[in-house]
Amino acid sequence: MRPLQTLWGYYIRMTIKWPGLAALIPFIPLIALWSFVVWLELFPRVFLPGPGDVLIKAWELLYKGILLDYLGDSVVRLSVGAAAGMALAIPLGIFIGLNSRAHEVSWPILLFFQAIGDIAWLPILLIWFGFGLTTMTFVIVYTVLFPVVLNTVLGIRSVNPELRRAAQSLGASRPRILFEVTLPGALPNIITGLRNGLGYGWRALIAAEIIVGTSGIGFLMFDARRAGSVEEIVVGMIVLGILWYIVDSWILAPIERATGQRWGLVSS
Amino acid sequence: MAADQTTIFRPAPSRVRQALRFLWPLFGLVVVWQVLVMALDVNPRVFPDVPTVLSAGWKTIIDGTLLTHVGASLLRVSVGTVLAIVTAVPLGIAMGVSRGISTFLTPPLRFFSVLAGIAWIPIATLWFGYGFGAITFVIFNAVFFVVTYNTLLGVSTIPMPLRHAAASLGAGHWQMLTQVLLPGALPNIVTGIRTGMGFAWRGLIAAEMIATNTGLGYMLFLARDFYRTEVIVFAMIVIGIIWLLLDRLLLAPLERATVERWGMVQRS
Amino acid sequence: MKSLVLEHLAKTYFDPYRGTQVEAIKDLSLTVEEGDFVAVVGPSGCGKTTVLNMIAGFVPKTGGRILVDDREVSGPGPDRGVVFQSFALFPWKTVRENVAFGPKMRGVGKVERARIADEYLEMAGLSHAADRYPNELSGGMQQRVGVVRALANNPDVLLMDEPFASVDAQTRMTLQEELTRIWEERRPTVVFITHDVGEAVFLANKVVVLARGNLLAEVDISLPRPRVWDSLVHDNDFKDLSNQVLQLVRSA
Amino acid sequence: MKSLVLEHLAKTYFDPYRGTQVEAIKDLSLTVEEGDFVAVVGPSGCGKTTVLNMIAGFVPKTGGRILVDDREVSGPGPDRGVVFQSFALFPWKTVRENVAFGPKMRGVGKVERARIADEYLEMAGLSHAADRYPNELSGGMQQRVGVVRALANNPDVLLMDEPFASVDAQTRMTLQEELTRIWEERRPTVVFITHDVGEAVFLANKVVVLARGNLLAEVDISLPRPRVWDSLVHDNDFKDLSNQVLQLVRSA
Amino acid sequence: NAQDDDLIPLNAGMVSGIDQLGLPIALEQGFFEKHGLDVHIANPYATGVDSLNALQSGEVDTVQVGVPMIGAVVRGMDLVALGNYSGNAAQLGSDTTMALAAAEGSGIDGDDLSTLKGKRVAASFGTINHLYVLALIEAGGLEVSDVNLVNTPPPDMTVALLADGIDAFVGWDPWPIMAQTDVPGAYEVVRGGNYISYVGFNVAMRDWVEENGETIEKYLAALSEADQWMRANPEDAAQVATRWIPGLDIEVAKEAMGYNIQQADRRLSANNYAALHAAVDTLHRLGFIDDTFDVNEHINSTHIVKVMEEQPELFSDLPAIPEEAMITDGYHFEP
Ligand SMILES: Nc1ncnc2c1ncn2[C@@H]1O[C@H](COP(=O)(O)OP(=O)(O)OP(=O)(O)O)[C@@H](O)[C@H]1O
Ligand SMILES: Nc1ncnc2c1ncn2[C@@H]1O[C@H](COP(=O)(O)OP(=O)(O)OP(=O)(O)O)[C@@H](O)[C@H]1O
Ligand SMILES: [Mg+2]
Ligand SMILES: [Mg+2]
Repeated sequence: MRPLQTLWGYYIRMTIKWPGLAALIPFIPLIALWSFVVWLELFPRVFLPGPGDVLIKAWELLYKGILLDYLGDSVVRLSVGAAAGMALAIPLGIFIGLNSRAHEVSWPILLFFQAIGDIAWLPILLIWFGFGLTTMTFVIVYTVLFPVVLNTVLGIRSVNPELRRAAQSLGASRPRILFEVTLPGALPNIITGLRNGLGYGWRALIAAEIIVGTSGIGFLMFDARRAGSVEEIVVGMIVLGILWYIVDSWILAPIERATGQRWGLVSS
Repeated sequence: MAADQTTIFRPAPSRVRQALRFLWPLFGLVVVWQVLVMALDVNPRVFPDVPTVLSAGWKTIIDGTLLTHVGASLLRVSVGTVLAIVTAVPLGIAMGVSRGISTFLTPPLRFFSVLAGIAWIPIATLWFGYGFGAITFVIFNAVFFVVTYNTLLGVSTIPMPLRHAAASLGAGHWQMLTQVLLPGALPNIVTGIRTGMGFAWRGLIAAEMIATNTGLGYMLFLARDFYRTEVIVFAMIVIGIIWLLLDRLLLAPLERATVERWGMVQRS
Repeated sequence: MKSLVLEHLAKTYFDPYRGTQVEAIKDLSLTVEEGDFVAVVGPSGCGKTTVLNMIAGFVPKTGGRILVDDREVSGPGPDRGVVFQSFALFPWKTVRENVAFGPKMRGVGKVERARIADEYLEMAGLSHAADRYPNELSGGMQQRVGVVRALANNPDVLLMDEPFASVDAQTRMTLQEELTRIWEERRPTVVFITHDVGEAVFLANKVVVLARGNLLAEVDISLPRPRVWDSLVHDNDFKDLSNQVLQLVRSA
Repeated sequence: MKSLVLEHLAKTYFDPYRGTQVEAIKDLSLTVEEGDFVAVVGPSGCGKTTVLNMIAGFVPKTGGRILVDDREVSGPGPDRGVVFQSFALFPWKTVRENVAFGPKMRGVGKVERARIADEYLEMAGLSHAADRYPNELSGGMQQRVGVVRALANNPDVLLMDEPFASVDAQTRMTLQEELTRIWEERRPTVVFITHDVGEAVFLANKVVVLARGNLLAEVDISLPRPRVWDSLVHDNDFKDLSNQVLQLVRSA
Repeated sequence: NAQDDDLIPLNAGMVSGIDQLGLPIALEQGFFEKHGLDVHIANPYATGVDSLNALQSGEVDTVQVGVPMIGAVVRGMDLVALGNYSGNAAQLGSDTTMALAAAEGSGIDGDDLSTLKGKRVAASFGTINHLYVLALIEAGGLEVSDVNLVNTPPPDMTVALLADGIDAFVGWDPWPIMAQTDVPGAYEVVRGGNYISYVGFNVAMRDWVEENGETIEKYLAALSEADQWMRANPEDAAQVATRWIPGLDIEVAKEAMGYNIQQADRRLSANNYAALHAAVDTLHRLGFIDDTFDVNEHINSTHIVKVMEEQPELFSDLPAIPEEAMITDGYHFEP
């Protein structure tokens, strides 16, 4: 116990000194474990490639230019889908959160559709919209929608009503109250909703690209898989993970720090 | 002069009326669906009308297959979801309480949160076995991250003085957890579970592509392979209804009896 | 400015979960003249905040009428400024932004509203904290921000719920004198809730005593103005009035 | 019970976003004897709550030492009961459950802790509200719940932050007398923050005046006990001491 | 020979699989241009169903699809089969590209298929390997309910075998081949064996077929030439396969190609009508589809027959179609 504790204390101090390291260190044991399992040959290499194999494959894909091309395609699809999803989900969440009639009408419908996966929709969507960006966007929007709406509604409903009253009696109109009071108050929840929604939107994209895809990271992963190679899957997972890591830690987390945490709504 | 602004207290609506109020938007949806299909004269292969779906559904009810499928799916979803909740809630709380744990776990959490269940299937099969193990993992993976993030948010929005008060009244770690952190984070945990369980059903459909000959996802895929769109739509409806029931019977009452009653969120 | 009339006002809180009810205000009639200063005192839980919330338009009444300048109250509005018992500062705005909120809503320009805010913050002794966020303030500082936020909006009716409860004796006197000055200058109609009987008598033209949801007594305070603490503490009329009100509260 | 020693205590708040810092407590040394009753007064924002929070173990100090019974404070504990300026009631517990929280933590049985809670609620005049949730209470009622919640846990050290600020004059006097009674009975060490100078003098053995993060003065209050308002209001020693403290606060 | 701008544009779709390779080979080897077509191949679809969805949505003019066509036709999609991408016109019974692979110690014996009883066997439901396993079960003298069939996408079959989630699987190449190299102890129980007749057609919507007869003939001719090239150069064809199917190992590709060319026969004969009819019949009997259809309505052999007549050299290396299976204009299949 003791040495572990010292080690832990050392780690904490180090992360405070070099926050950048905090992002890398936790992966070291993971990669070590992975290498170890591969080294033990518990599973045949073809089914569980080692870090080295994956790196080589990644380099190969990068070298051929496929990786970047496909990554570009996926990112475009995701951005379109995420932008459309947010543009739809946040206002919808606000509307439902503010208006109890809208809540009453839409809640059952929302919950009903929430459980019906995008994969179930795909065959029907394909017939409606074809194999293009529209279908992809639809699938992503569909996935982003629910976590963002649910969290936004919660956020709005948990804003202290006294703050809204204060704004009203200081002369704020309804739209002003929305922007000056309700939205900032709901922001921590909205961000968590986005974190969940976009994260899962990313997953939906992969699922969609397997079927709809003609390019993209999901396509890359499963195109190879159809011929029996697992390496591309792992490469794809790592690329996706890193990409999302960047989005979260460079966009969402800073917003979070500058708002909810700074205002003391959320303890850091 | 404005009409009398006085509001008279209305007694809480009866259960039947509540249920009706909840159901009418769904009835509306069914009507819209039927009218659209008839008005646009949609090919049943593209989207079937209401009677076709009902009769297809009726057939599966009579021959008992529906019950088998629903039973199998419910079992898988419950196991995966329960596992995810019992791991995610403590993890979210630990991260919300301890800065060290959160710095250590945030990067891997971020990294893994976008990795879709289907991408895991080949690897999950290796580790957890084909069939139940892999399916459970995919569902777990769908629920885990949302619940973790929402719990984390819930814990960090508990006002510090409440935690202080409990500590100075002698609450130990366990009591702090059960008496303060859990109830305080409850609004967000419920929303997390609500979002997560929605994703669990989606994950299930993806997972039941593999290694099964029962389950709603299996039913859906088989129908897809033989272009039985009405069975696809029926399976989707069944999934939606089951989820609605779960939400109505488990989550909504929990919410009403706790966070709404405590005045932590406004009543809907 | 505006007059304020309460006619047979009543408020019952329902608990839909337990099916119980609390009669917070039973039958309250009260007239406050235009530009008058009324202090409300009464035991904790007697319904003071409830009345204020109804005048402000925050909670629906369950009986009677509320007229502001002969028009029935239908919701909150900037004509009635409110100082909240729980401060209700916007956590996402700095102290200056909180105070400048009202002028901003009226469309006052950026520079001008910063000037207004700074003037009031100066008055409340908070200039040094203008750029902090509310969670970085002490309790009394937060309360003072809440007070000047309402004042800065220059409302016709000013509804104040124990605005100086968390403020130290010295600052409190300053604020009381400032409030008197502002009131004499602009003559808003003020309803001022307090637990400090001396404060009530010092500030008001009339002290209203509430008890268990009913009006117990109205005491006219005819002390000459301008009132300053240094002279009033030794004033016998002041002492007598204070004692009279205190006895009323005790009997409530 | 326990003694309390502050040695060169200091606290600076950092604002990591702006890179600024606020020196809330500069250098504070103070000794509170076992079973003593100390009142702390001082202008709003002078650091009273900060000191209390450090003694309670809620916020880390940035310098000096805090000893409770010769042991350095490392975190919150049930030996030090706290009444919060912002009440800090658990919204998810009824009034009775809030008050019974401390006994519950100690493992007191269900029936016994309900009895304890009801006894204290009776004392605070809140018996009728025992089954309500905090959001259904008035401000003063919430504050009283916060007070009796701390008392019911029977701590060795009682840290109270303006516990009677939102309570009406009458209830306040009752509570002050109750507090005196409890203190005389059990003799906890009390640190009591207030803005009401009369209250400080009435309750305490020693009044500590803080000013801008420093100790300005300590005034010993040697009024005889038991103290009751009815006799003390006309007592000249009481008046003199009150005036002395008031002058100190004003000069702060 | 034709000028670039005279080329007739055509959008074709495929599923990535070794047996579908005739299409990309025709493109790579320039056979389409040679026959006056400008063919664009959409990126390979995941499954036959997806390729049919693409066809329905107008993304492509023609696709290569097998069993999924049956479900679609039953549900009213007006599809017409024009030629084989994989199958055999010369004989009834062709399934060399499929095999049953089993795990070590599973006890399944190729000489005695009744050993399948009680085993967990994976197949991709609704595809040709589903039909194949059903035939194997029948051949073993068993009922369908005697075997525990589970639905599994082909890529997951080998890992399922390794993880001991199944005892055996049926699949098309390269999966049975890969199982033997990747899964220790796995063995091939049965390879082909003419238990069923392969169904794998060049398919298009009827409207389109009616208007593009000439194009179809050019298309089929080019594909037939590609098949011929593939039969003559299996090693090179395997190379092409690794380019079109990323991740495919060259050795596996070579072995799979060896089996594939035995079925690379674009011609249609009565045998192919019978194959489709048998497939429809089986699926209907087992309740997977509600209805049957007349195969004569959904196979249009006119165009391939014309190619066979006008360019016999494209098929000269194939075994001749027996007299009784030959089809002429106005042919009508009678079960
Ligand atoms: N979290 C914080 N971050 C930054 N500054 C703070 C924080 N909390 C308090 N301060 C500052 O520290 C100083 C002392 O605050 P404290 O709350 O101790 O005052 P106080 O004496 O309790 O005042 P009051 O009587 O108004 O409650 C104030 O200037 C305040 O602005
Ligand atoms: N939301 C509510 N639901 C139920 N009862 C309530 C609610 N708000 C207040 N009450 C009850 O109404 C009564 C009057 O409350 P109110 O807040 O008006 O008192 P007050 O006079 O302002 O007291 P204080 O001086 O303590 O602030 C109290 O008994 C209180 O418990
Ligand atoms: Mg009040
Ligand atoms: Mg304080």
